[in-house]
Amino acid sequence: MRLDLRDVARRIARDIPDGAYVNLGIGLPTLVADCVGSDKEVVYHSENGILGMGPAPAPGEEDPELVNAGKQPVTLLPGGAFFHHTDAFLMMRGGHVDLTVLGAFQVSERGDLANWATDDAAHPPAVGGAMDLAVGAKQVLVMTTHTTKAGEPKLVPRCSYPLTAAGVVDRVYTDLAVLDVTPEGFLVREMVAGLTREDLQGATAARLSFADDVAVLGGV
Amino acid sequence: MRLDLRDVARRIARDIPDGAYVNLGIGLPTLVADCVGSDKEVVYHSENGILGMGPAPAPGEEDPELVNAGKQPVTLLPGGAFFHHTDAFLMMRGGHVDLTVLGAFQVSERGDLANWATDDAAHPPAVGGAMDLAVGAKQVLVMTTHTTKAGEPKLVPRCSYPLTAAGVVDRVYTDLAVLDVTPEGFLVREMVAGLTREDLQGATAARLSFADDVAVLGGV
Amino acid sequence: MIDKRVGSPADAVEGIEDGATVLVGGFGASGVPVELVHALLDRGATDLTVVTNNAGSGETDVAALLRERRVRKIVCSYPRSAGSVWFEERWRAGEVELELVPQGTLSERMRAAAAGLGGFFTPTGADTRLAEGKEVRVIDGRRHVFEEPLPGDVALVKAARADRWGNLVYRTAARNFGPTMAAAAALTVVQVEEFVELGELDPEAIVTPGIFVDRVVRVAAA
Amino acid sequence: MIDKRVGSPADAVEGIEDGATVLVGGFGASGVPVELVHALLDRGATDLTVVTNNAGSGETDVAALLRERRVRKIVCSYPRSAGSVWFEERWRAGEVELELVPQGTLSERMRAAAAGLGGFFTPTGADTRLAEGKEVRVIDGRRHVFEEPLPGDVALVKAARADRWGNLVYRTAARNFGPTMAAAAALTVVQVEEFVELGELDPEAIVTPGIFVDRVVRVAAA
Repeated sequence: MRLDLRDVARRIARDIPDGAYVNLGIGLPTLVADCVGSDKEVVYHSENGILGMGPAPAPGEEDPELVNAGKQPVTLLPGGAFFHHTDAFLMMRGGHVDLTVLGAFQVSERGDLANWATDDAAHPPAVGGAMDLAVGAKQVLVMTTHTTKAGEPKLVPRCSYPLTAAGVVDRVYTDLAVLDVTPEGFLVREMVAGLTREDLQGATAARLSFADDVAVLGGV
Repeated sequence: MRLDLRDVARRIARDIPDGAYVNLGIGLPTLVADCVGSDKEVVYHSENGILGMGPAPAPGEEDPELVNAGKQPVTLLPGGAFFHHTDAFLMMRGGHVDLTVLGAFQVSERGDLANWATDDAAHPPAVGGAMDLAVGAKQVLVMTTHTTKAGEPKLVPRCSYPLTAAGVVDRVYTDLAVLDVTPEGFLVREMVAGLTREDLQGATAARLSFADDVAVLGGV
Repeated sequence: MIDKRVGSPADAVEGIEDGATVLVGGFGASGVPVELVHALLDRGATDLTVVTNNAGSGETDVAALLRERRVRKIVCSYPRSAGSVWFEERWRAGEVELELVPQGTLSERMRAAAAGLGGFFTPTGADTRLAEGKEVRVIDGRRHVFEEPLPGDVALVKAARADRWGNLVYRTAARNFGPTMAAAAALTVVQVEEFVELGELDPEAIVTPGIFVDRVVRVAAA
Repeated sequence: MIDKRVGSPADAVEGIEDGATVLVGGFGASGVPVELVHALLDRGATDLTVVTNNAGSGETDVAALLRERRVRKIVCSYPRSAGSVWFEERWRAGEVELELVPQGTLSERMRAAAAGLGGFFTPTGADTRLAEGKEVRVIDGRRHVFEEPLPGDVALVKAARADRWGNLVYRTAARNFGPTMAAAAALTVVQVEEFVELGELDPEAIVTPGIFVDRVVRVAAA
């Protein structure tokens, strides 16, 4: 019943418009790039100074300096450009990146995002570019499992984990549903087949509203 | 007895160290570049995004886009670079330009500079990069006649013209003297031959001190 | 597919409304997007706020906008030059408002808008009349003035070459305000001398990446 | 005559004192000036404040400085990575202070120092624990945090090519923090793979003009 995360990535890819400038967060969100159809020309941005980032190079073709935000080797497409870090973040912070897809520990019904720290005292905290992206991208999409591995809801009335940014999330894509963040809280737009509204609410700590025309969220 | 302004320029040129990054203000100060000896390698900066600016091109060789701050055609030397305006001013405002030579309407004994507005109501005010340079250059040298054409002193206890910047001038080169701005006011370092201290004070509204070893300021 | 190329200067300025804040590149006559400004004039847009270093000269570009009374306000550092006749005339008659800004602050304020900043403190202008009415803060013993970001609704920029993604390179000192203005406006319109194929511009040497550019139009070099 | 070339990494780091604030370029393993950091280690400088995006990995560069207890404080955005063993060890033992800064704010703070600004307001970090104790101001209805400039006593940077004036070009994404750090430090030291003659670098494509650079040293590419 739960979608495979690759199916979630496919669903997100459908919402990325042709011609968009997109920054994909480290981890799960990088799956999205593989799912964007060749009918669209999407320009990927990387915080370390790349626009027009292409897929991983063939084995043996790696350039150790040419990496993405997750430090994985990447390539540059024709039309791509290199620039320095401050300009890369000017793009992110100044509203030039059209859309970002980020992972999350929690999202609140007000659109608050918690995705950088879990207060695990055994490890030092690390934030990277998460706050800059969450605050600065024109549209913030979240890709996440609907609940934690332990079954705890990730969509909450209020984040208990440290915030990345307040009131920034536009839409959440989970393995159970697609939800918009509205002034009235989470509004379910799509949900997987075979799940009742009560089931979905049961897996969610925040109160859900449902669109008049909730669509079926399915594998593509 | 008064120096020719070209001699003042020659005197200033002597104080420009080999290897310095220099911005010359519009007007009189541009005379200085012609007087720097070929034994020194000086890199000239222009506020419109040039480092390594060279002399005027031969007639017919002008590039209408390649101009200096005064909008006169210039050239670029080997090693020169172009960059955008904000970076050009980052250099000026961030203390990267070693030295600037500016004209002045008035300089006060505290090092205040007035060189942008005379409150002539018939013409709109214009400031350009004067304030940025005066505030940001590591060393601010002023090149000016000692008095106005009408004989009014330009070195004053306090500027009556609108300020460009407060407390920024390091040294003043006039057609009569070279003066340092010190915490105690103007200190005369050099003066032209045939002029008494009383003569110099008479042409100066601010009170002068004299170095123990006042040198002769002469044509070179 | 991304293709930011448009067919004419008129197409390039399509949609620019009365009352817009327009950033116009150029320093003196260097790097001025003359044909785009003329297209804006032909379009009839009026009540404009124009942000530009100088205030036009002679009868072309910004001077023409002033002559035709399209400009409500000019934000600039140096409006007075040989030939700034129309600005001076409109200014003396009280027909155009002037906000005079130190040149580096002008550029930095546009960059702040581009970078999503809420403003910055700078020592430039402190203790001068250009800081009158502005917040002053002593930082590290030095007086600083608070300056606000300066965004444009539109930027008109001149570059040398562009590809269909809108990547730009400039020519010599014509670069001046272009890269900053391109990044500081909601709609960035660029005139270039030449279009090149995607991939022809060296990725190490692209000055304005296409993310900042909305439309490019080719105008033959004068 | 200007000649910023020096003969060895040891010469390049000459004069860097204990207690210095050192900006170290690089993002992960990309663009890290490894040989310069090792020269600094060999020099024996200690009690350093190191500003760098990550906190080293394995046994080289910043990790080696940490292992040898030369670092009093790290200012960075992402100290945790596969292999950040020495940072984690020193941090858990309370032997190194950590100032965690959002990556864009880190870069922007260094740029502010380079540009002579007294600080800026940014919405990044507002309402988070990284803004605790910082001034907050509502600008245009949005909460902003005041951030201070972050200058270095020294910057250690890796570039691809340099001429004797210190003009630099970089290679692909190794550029990252280099240009900003080079401009933000009192003493900027750069390692390059190749020296070229003055005039060989395209003036349109120089990324870091020599005005920001004090010393360049050639280190053979790995």
